[in-house]
Amino acid sequence: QPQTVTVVQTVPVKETVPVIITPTPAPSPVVYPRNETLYTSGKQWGPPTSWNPLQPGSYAMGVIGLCYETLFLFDPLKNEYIPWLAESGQFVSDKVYEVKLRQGIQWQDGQPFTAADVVYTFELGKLPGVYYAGLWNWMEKVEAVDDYTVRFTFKEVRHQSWWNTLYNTAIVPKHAWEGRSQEEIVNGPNLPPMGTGAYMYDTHSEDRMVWKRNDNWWATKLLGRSVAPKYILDIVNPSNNVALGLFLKGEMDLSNNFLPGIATLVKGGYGVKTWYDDAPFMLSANTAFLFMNTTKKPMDDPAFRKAMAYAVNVDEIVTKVYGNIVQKANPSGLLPTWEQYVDPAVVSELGFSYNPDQAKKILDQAGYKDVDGDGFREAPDGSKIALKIIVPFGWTDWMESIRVIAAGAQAVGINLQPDFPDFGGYWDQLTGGTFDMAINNFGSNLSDTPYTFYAWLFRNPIEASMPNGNFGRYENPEVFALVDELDRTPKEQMGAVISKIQRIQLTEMPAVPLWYNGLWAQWNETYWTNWPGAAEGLPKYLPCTWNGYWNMTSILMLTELKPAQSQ
Amino acid sequence: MLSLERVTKVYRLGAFGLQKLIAVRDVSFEIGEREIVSLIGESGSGKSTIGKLILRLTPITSGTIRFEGTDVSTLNGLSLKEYYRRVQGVFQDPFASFNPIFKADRVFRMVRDEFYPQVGMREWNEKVEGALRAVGLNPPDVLNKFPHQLSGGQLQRFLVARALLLDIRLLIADEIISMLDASTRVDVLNLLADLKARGLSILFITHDLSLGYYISERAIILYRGRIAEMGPTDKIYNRPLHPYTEMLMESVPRLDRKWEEEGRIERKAALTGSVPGGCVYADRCPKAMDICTREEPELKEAETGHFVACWAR
Amino acid sequence: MEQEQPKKVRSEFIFFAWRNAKLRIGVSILLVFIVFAVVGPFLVKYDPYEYSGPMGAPPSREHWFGTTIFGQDVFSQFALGTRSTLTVGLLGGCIGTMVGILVGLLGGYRGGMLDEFLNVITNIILIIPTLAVLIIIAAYLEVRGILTQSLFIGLTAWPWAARAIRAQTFSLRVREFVDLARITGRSSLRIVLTEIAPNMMSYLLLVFILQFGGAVLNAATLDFIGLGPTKGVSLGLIMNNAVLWAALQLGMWWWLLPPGATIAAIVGALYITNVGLDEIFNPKLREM
Amino acid sequence: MLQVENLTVYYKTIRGYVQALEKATFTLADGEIMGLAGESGCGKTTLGHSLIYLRPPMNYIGGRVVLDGQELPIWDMEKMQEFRYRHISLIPQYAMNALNPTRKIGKMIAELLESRGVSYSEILPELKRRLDLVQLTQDVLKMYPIELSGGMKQRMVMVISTLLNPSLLIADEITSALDVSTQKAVCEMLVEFRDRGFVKSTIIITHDISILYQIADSIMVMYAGQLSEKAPTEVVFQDPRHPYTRMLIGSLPKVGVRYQEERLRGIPGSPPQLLNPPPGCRFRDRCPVAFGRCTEVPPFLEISPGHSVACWRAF
Amino acid sequence: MGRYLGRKLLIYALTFFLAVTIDWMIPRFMPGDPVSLMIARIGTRPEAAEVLRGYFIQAFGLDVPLWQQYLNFWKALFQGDLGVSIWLYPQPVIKIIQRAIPYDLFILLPAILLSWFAGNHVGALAARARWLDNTLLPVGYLLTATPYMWLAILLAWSLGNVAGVFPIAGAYSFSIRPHLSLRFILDLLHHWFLPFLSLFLVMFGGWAIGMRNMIIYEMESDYSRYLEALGTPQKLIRKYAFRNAMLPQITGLALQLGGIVAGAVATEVVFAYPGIGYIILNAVQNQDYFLLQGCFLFIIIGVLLANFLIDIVYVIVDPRTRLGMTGE
Ligand SMILES: Nc1ncnc2c1ncn2[C@@H]1O[C@H](COP(=O)(O)OP(=O)(O)OP(=O)(O)O)[C@@H](O)[C@H]1O
Ligand SMILES: Nc1ncnc2c1ncn2[C@@H]1O[C@H](COP(=O)(O)OP(=O)(O)OP(=O)(O)O)[C@@H](O)[C@H]1O
Ligand SMILES: [Mg+2]
Ligand SMILES: [Mg+2]
Repeated sequence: QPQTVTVVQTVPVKETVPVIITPTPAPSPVVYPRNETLYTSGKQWGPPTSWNPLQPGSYAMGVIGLCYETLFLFDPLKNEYIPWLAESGQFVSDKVYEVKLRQGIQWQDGQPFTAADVVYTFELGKLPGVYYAGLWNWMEKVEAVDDYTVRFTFKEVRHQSWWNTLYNTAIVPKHAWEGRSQEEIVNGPNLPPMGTGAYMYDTHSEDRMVWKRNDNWWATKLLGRSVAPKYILDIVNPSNNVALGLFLKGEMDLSNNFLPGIATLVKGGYGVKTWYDDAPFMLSANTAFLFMNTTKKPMDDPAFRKAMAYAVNVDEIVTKVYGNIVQKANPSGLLPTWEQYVDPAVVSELGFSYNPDQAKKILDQAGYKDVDGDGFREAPDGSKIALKIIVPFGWTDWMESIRVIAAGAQAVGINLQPDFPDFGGYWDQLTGGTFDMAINNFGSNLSDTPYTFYAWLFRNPIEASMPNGNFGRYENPEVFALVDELDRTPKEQMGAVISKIQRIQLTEMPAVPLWYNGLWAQWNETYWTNWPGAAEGLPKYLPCTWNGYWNMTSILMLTELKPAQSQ
Repeated sequence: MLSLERVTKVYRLGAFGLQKLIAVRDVSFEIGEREIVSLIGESGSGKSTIGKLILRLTPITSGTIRFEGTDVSTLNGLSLKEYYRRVQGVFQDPFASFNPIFKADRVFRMVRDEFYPQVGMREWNEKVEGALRAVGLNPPDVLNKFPHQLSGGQLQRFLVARALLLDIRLLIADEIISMLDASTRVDVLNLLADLKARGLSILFITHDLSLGYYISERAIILYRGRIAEMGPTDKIYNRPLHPYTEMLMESVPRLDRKWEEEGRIERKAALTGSVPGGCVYADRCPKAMDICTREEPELKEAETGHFVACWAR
Repeated sequence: MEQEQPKKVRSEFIFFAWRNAKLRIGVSILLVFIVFAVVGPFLVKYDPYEYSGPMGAPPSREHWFGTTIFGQDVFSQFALGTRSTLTVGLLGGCIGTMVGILVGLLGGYRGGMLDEFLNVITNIILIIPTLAVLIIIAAYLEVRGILTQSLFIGLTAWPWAARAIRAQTFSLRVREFVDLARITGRSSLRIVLTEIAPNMMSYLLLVFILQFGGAVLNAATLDFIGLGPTKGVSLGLIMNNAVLWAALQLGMWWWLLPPGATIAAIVGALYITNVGLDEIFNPKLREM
Repeated sequence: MLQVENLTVYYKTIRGYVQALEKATFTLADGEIMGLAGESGCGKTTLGHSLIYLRPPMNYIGGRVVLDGQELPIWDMEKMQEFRYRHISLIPQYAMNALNPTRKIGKMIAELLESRGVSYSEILPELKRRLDLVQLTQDVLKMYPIELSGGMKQRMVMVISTLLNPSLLIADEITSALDVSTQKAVCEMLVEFRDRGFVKSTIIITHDISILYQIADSIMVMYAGQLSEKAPTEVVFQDPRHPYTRMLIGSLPKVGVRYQEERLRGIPGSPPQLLNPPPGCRFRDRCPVAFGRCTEVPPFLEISPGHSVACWRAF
Repeated sequence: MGRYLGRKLLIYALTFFLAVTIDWMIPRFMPGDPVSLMIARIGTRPEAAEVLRGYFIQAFGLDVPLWQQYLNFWKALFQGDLGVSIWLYPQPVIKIIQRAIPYDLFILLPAILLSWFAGNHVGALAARARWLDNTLLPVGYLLTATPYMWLAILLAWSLGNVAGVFPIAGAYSFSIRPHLSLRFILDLLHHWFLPFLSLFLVMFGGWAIGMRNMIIYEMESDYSRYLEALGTPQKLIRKYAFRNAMLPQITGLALQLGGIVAGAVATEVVFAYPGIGYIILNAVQNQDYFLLQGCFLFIIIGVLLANFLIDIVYVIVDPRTRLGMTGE
């Protein structure tokens, strides 16, 4: 339904601050001019239904990033935090962190943005159902020192979690939210959203979300940055098939969909651009792992798991299944942006690559031999091995991948069969620990810190249901302690801890890193130019509309865009 | 031999049997040894229903039917089979009585399968041929043929022969000649008469009075599920007591007398639905009196062996 | 009626069958596909999922129907898919027809409360959208094979058949030969099986054909929305894959067109056969 | 006045022609009610239908039909159109199902008449009169056929079929499905219709000869596609000349006759098939008096005024 | 007639009850624990997961015994509450459906009615015109035999992508805001056409064939022959035959409704048309059984209602039912 936002507010005159212009948005046009509109797609998989930044699983495209903003941005390419709503932040003592806010930032309704908003936002974490509720396990209090200074006091400093929270938590306006019930805050759709960001809610419908430029955006005044597109129209993802159709018809400028056959499209004169001009075309966004259920035989045997690592022909997956748009993963599984944390010594000593002979050798040594001559090895105790590897039915790229993996395993004598339960079944097996082997990548996403990656990979404690990582239920107090330690370690000192983790990881091989999924992004230059890219002279910001990416510099990408025809 | 006592049949129609249709009501009569009884009535009067009740083809609603003293409704399994060994039926449409996709003599095989599995094939075939000859058929002419290759009369005789294979005492013949040509009709009628001579009783269901008269000793006139009149055939034909019987007698196309000229078309047409509680014939009856619309007449013996249900008598 | 030999009845059927162009065309098309489903998989040179050729290659001597975006041989998939699609149709059709026959015969013959009860069930299943039921069942079974798919397609498709068969049974039940069998002391089951069912053979054949076609289409729809068999190949799955990988946009028409066209041809042929048979069984529709 | 000469009509089947009507020649006088009797399958319906409605698989083979001095183009479905209903009409064997089940009867009649260019409103008074005559209330016009009983439908069809006062009415087995009292009423109405001049002449097809005895002026007997005998009713009963007629009459039970007293006799044997029937008289095989001549087809000859017969023995 | 409708109502009530019960079982007995899915999707850090789990279990009302959940479900149902979607958390299911329904009606109603209407008329024409019979019928068979989605994809690709005549996604142009103007309405129709056409074509064939066969039967029926014998022009006979043949087609329509839903799913998916079908697919793919449950409930209600309407219409047009003569 179209909704015209007419927020007419009488702003209480504060001291001598000049009365702020009430933004009475000009009535939206009936037709969005093509050359002023950026068409995107790829984040939204269903009708936009929530504009509540406290609902990270469901909020509409751009709610955090375009509308609500965070204190910092994180630039994964440079691996640095960019002060955003905050001007700076630092530990003033062991357990106290102080953030200085920029002055002159206004909410979209014209109200000034102050420390009270920040305090209010973090206090919300005390409500059940708010996703950062866990923060208060180790944070003691948050207080406004003055209008532009916020002080956080911790019971225990978790450096990695803290930084992650800092650049991920969208600040909400206290004055607009204060009167709301708890239910509304946690579960309300929050329509229309009202933040500090560059874009304001314009309209939405079943298949689109439209943002309109906030012409009073603070960054224009304070940082001299402005966003070019007057409208951002995000198209709800139809099927890949339709998305590709729309994209090729020029009805989409930026697509963050997984589009099949992208190599053909980039090279075939369709005018399709990607980050790299050549394979792998895309930046990497997460790591796909082969999880093995370490509570089951023979996956409880590190030697067996190691052999599996050697048996998987990832190259074939990369070239055949993905047509080279993904990259083979580093044995550590760390994304390229975290390359600095890879300990080359450990990897060269313990790393693996596709080598069936090596796999056979390991299996032979560990006592896995084909005793009964059926072509498959039996366990050292003589019992038969018959394993299944699962991915959700319909996830065709994964389906193809496990066919390759199963073939590789069979080639070294492991009876591994691909199986494709429906997602529900897959999910139950995966989280319930009843599977044999499975592929998953849900929590290995790009972030500011490899801690999120390890916290997922070695998620603990092991519980009945494991929805957030460590699906193989690999239990090792030593590595769990190291991951916890990593959380408490400041960025500069992480290397040593990670190196220890990597050593255990590569020795024990609880899960095999397979490939890096791409940060699917393709665009064309018909209406907008100066897209980022690997090539010399192009902006180096992430071109991505997914959740959590606007504050990983995608918003800056917008400030670099230029209309194609304006010159 | 066979006796019906206040037999009533209600068909349930409509959703979950909410609607009722009384097809036969309080019918009592008997069939003695070696007796041919005609059951006569217009279409829908419940003749076939009575036949079906006797043959246990449809469950009885109330009342009892006894065959040689045993309540027929208590029969099941083997005893029912024994009953069918004694009581058999032949139906109106000879063509519909045979499964069109099988050969006609399958009906004999079915009898053997069910009743005489121990009898050897040759012996059985001889028995069948005997029965066929008994009904006036030449076995080689009719065996091994499909129903459509045989004439209606032949088929009807087939069915009688089939009944003869069993040790039957009573034959229910439901309008067995109405579908036949005039010439074939007679043959089947004569056959029935001969059967009686062989010791059978027959319930002869028909709507044609002249046919009923031709072969039966006693006749029962049925009107809308009730017995209107019952008695020796000659009495009913020659001195009908019930106005309905009278009307029927007048309507029969006779070959010796033409229909009364002046009576033409003046009769009242049947209306649907009579007065509840009264005589069912009251709305058509030229002699209807007050009481007729109020109370239903009981079947009374007007003279020995001659019963009638009419207030006017 | 004229005297005729039983052989002539059969020959009359064949005569009309042969004269009936619809039947000729329908049956020939079906035969072609059935033969293909039987023989095709033996002509296959590659495993359907093996990366046996160049990626997304058009039809060639090596790969008759080209290859998929991954370089799998479309012909191999197609041959196996045709087989399983026909299997689903056959099995699903059989099951649907069987259940329909069972329910229809039982209700129609026994009548009374049993009939009322079966009737209500039939109505309910008739009214509940099949797809909804299928989606639920399909999603419930984590792992599905061609057989399970046939099973539940068959189990949801029977109501109209049951209804039709019930009506037929009803009219046959009051036929006198049934009464005759009853007074011969035959058991109900035998009567239904030996007296009533044989008389509906032509009708059952028509029902089966329609169920067959329906099952094929239902299976294709399920496959397409991702609830197809999780194992094996079927024409619907090939289409599903082709669409997921944007075969048409990327110019790989050879991946999408054959399976859809084949389904249309098989089901169309079934329908045409059905009408042809109808014309033969039904003297009223016969053309002289 | 209807004159039929050598009318031959076959059914075309895949195995050849069913010779259902062979060289039928007869005349029907104005005001005459003629009964057409014969065994089932002998071609009665075929004869009746061929006069009005000859359509495949019926095939016109030859012969002439003249009605009131005008030759009927019975072989031409289109040309026959103007004669149907107006000059020649039919009460079909299936009268019970002859009315469109989803149309109110009055409406159907109106549409039927308008389609034949007759004004319904003009004919309505007459229609009502005739309904009265057959003892149907005028309400039936507002009813659906399903609301009428079999006898009522039968009468309704009678009224409809004769509404335009055709010269010839063909009534095909209209009494077979009725019980005696209704039978009688319907038959009497047929006579009434003739008496009142609604129809000039009538052919009543039935296999129930005793009914014909009641109402027909003349009776024509058919056997296996051929005419056997036609004579005034009395003559047929008193002095049948064709052996088949004789045997047929002989097999009729009379009220008051019981088998103990007078045993009736049927006709042994069965009629020949009409697909490639044997040459000559078709009754030959069953005829007790057959002789050598019978291998030739006997002509249907008038042996006395109004009495024709096709039997070598009768000439 | 009252009895007839009463019986029908009873069956509908029973159907509804049973269907709703089955429907209720969907989210509870399907694989794929919705709560753990939600948590996984939020991808929260470990410490919050437990809190959230408890929260969601309560939010979805899964913390009471099953029978209680069942009763609650009925209670909520009568208050128009179908629970909360998982996929589109925290959107109430009913709202999602409400927004999608108009699109479905927009496509389905015209497609069903027009195909029925056109199919019946063309079928009736084919029954008497040989050339039409010989050309149109094979096409009709092929159309009904075509898998919905395959036809839809071909249409979208050929007319949308290659020819570029029609848009391939959405209910109206992405560049347009819904408002009342000719331009918008035209745009709406422009987007509507292909999905409509794909459904129309497939259904059309079925109706045409059915009608043709029915008419041929009717033209052979006794009343037609009687009218013919009375010299009635073909026009009137055809009119009657058409009317009477229409009756089974009406019942056919009722029987078809359930099946049409399937077509709608496939079509909406192919054309990314934001109706229920599209939502169903997404609900299936996202294990959102609450949403699935809601959608099915709506479909069931819709089909039941439509069936009931058709029943009433049937009673009105067919005197036979009115007299309780037909069993069904
Ligand atoms: N199976 C049945 N279900 C419901 N009603 C029935 C059934 N069989 C018969 N009837 C009804 O019962 C009444 C008596 O039917 P029955 O067949 O006994 O009449 P009948 O005297 O044999 O008539 P007919 O001369 O037409 O054979 C009729 O009104 C008929 O409609
Ligand atoms: N459509 C047809 N096709 C082939 N033969 C037919 C057809 N209709 C009738 N016949 C044959 O033509 C012959 C005469 O049939 P017709 O219907 O005229 O007999 P009928 O004397 O009216 O018999 P009934 O008393 O049974 O109505 C029969 O042998 C019949 O088998
Ligand atoms: Mg009867
Ligand atoms: Mg006839």
